[in-house]
Amino acid sequence: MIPLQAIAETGTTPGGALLVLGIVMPAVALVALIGLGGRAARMIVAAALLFQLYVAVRVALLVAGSATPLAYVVGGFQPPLGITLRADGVSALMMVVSAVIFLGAASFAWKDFAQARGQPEARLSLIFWSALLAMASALNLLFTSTDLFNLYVGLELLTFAAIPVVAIKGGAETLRAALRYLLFAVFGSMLYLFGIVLIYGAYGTLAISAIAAQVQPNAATLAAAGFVTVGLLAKTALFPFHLWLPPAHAGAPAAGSAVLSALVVKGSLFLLMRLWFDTFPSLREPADMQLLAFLGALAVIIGSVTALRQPRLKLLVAYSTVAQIGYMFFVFTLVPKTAGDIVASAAWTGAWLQVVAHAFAKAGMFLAAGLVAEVLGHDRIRDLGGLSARAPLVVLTFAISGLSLMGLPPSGGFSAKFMLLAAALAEGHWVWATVIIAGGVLAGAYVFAVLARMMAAPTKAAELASIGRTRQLIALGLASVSVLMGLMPLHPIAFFEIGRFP
Amino acid sequence: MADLFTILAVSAGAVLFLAGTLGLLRFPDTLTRLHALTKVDNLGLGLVVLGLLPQLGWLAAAKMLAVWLLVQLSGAVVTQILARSVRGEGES
Amino acid sequence: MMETGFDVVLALMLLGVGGWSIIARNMMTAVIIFIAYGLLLSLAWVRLHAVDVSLTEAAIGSGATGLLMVIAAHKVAGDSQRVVRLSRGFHVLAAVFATLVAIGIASLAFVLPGAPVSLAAPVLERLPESGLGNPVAGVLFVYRSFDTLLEKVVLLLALIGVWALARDQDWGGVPGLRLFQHPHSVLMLLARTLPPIGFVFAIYMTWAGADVPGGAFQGGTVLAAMWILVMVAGVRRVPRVSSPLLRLAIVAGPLVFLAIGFLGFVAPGVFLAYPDGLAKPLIVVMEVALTLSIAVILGLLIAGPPRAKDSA
Amino acid sequence: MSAVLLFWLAGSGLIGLAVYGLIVNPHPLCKLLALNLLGSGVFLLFGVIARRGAAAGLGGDPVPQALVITGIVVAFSATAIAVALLLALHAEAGEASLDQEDEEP
Repeated sequence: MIPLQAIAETGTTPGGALLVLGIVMPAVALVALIGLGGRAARMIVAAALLFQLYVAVRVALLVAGSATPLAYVVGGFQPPLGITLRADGVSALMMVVSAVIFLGAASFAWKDFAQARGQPEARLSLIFWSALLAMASALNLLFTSTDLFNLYVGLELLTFAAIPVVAIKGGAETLRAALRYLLFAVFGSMLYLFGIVLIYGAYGTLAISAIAAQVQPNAATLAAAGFVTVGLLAKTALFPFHLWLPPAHAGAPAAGSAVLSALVVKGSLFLLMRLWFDTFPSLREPADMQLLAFLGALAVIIGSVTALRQPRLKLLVAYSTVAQIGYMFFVFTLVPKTAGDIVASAAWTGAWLQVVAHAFAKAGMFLAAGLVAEVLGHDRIRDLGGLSARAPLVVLTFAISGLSLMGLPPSGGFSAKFMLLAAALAEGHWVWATVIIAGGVLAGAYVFAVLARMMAAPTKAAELASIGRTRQLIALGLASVSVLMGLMPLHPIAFFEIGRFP
Repeated sequence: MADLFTILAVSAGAVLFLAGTLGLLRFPDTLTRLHALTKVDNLGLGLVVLGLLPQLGWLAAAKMLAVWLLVQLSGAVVTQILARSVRGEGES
Repeated sequence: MMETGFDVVLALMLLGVGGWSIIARNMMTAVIIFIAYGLLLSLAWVRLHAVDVSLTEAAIGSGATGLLMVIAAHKVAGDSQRVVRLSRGFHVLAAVFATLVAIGIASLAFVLPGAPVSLAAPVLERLPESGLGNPVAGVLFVYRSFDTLLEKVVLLLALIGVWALARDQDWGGVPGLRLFQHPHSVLMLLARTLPPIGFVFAIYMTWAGADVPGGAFQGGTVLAAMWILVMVAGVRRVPRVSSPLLRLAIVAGPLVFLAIGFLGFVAPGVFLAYPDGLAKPLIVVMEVALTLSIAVILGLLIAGPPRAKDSA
Repeated sequence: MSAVLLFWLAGSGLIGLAVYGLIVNPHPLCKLLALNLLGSGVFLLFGVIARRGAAAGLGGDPVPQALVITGIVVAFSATAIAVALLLALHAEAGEASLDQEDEEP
């Protein structure tokens, strides 16, 4: 239908097809899994996730090599009629991070969601692996699509993939958490969709680049930006929309919690960044964005304080996610509008380092928490005594994940918070600087409270289950990445800037 | 002539719809309400369809008749089921 | 003048019936009113010259959603008495807030740019290349087929989400659609006479969707309704969720869609682009497969998670 | 009054009603119904935008119309999952309520 030469002129770059594969191959795997049944599940998932990693690394190398974004015009129709995929530096970064964490979580869950040989298909196996594949597809879509409605479908796909993972264990508490999560998410997507309605009514296009080119600071656009933002905040669980998150993330199986906390909440956050930095760059007045930073600050403080008071380890880790998400909202006010500004680059790099460091640290920490629950048969913080003797690797994993959450060197968390802090001080934002430091102290308090319990003598003689070494090493491996990130030099990373400020 | 027929038949159908709706709202129990509704289904819709027939080509007319027949079928079945469930539960 | 009068009455009825479904005390009443609301809404869509949307709203928004909620309201009927009574002041505050929201959104009508924007002309301009006559089908299957492909994956995930809630010991059993405990002779009659008609109608809707309003989703919903009728009446047994044939029917549509998408890599060289002159036949093949999958998935979503194998 | 403005007002009113229902009805099924009403209001507003864009001999802009169809399907999927969750919760706890009355020991 479209001559090949025209395609070359339509904006598809060499290697752009990788972006399609990143989204579509997990969907192919999902279809195969449902069609063939859960018995083939793990092989299909392993193949799909390894391919996912290959695609992500190729995309990152191509973006880094050419220092320009990759693009693909799906179906050959340019916007405004069609949909374009585009991977800039941060898209490629997030694709790699998510591929690695998915592989880690899948290997961790390998035995838990196994399918016994010769047995009929098991529910757990079919549901868990299907949901995991759908999440992988949806996240890559969120990282690369440039069409606001296409992104809406991606957001919904991500939610519908997350819900079964939350609800899979059954039980009233878990089901209630899943239902509340779903109602919040649907409410959020309706607000987002209404924002899109206004944008289409005003500009007649849903393509991010086309909107950015003609955006006007009029009432309709501001209302649209407001609705989209609030809708995405509800999905990202920023304070005061955070109440659904802790029970949902704590109720899932360990590998599921790891993916939910490390990656799924970042999906809607990524979109929020796309909105303010790429769609409405001229509307973003750093001074007006103080409201988002203020909510972020409240999330840091309230999330950390609530984490301190949790009786159960998984809930503590989940509340820590609420707090860590808060840091990422400083980026909206800390990045000045002028491109190429050194402060802008520091804050931008800091925010993305925080996203990545938190992803690895939190994945490691949730897996560690899952192992704790397995060793002891419970995860009551008060009765964690004796763990360090029995499962030292698990305690070590928890400790080094905690290092990154607190922001102590050397860790990715330290680099991230240091750069955010530097940007805040350079701009004279004393309040945000104080919150960044206070959040680190509070994180220290809850991490050390848990570690102290783990090191303590056993409170009562308990029957301890044994756990395999492989899974301990997987958790430790993911957590170590967050520490290794701290070895990178402390200055803005050019890769994160590729494709920004068009 | 055809127009006059249409006006008369559709009006008569509309009156039946009105009466049936009133019955639905005012009658005391489920069985008598069903009684009111079935009249609307059969005769009311039938008159409206009949009245519109002269205004239509043969394909559209056939479609209208099919609509009426399908409503007859489902209406009859649903009324039966509702009535049975009322009697089964011993409700007035 | 007459038309404006009709629109005014319709708009007022939408608000009245919609509001009624919100304040109705009894949940079953609220749900049934919501179904009526859906039918009014499909009339509104006709008035907005969106017949395709009207059909979808009647089939999915009112029909399938309504059926799901009737089942839910039936099962949780006992909960309604235990609703916490909130204070009067709270209600007033909520009403004031909701009114402000409504007024705020209403006023946005006046701040949208005066010159309406539209993609109608560009859509029509390139539609002949595909051989389709219905511009909405053109958007769904040519320009933005990527959205439509992902929407099918969303449906698969909805099924996974519903199936996730089965108990382990019930897995592999049959979905729990049990509205009638005993075979019902009158319902049997309907379940034997209606499906052939519905089947023909569903095929017609799917087939016609390329050129006039209709399409796979509307046809699939009609087919799903027939299947549910047959299952509820007990004319045919509900298949086990692990049945390979059922699984094949579930994935057939997405599979064909993906295959045609990949074919695009080969023939014109672009994912989800159609080879020259083959657009329409490929889209028809895709729609037929999708109709089957949509019908099966909708039926299974309404039937709910599998239940114990023996409880009939 | 034009149909465009009329149905925009109706859509705004429906969103207001849905917001009220979301706030005052604690039962999850009522919330689900209100969310569906909210969705239908948003879709209706999109339909009004489509109607404004009537051009080239079409009664409405087909792009928003197609997007609404996709949106209705996605909203239905959400409703299906929510109903299944609600019924599972009802079967497990004897009542479908979003409030935790008792903390787990």
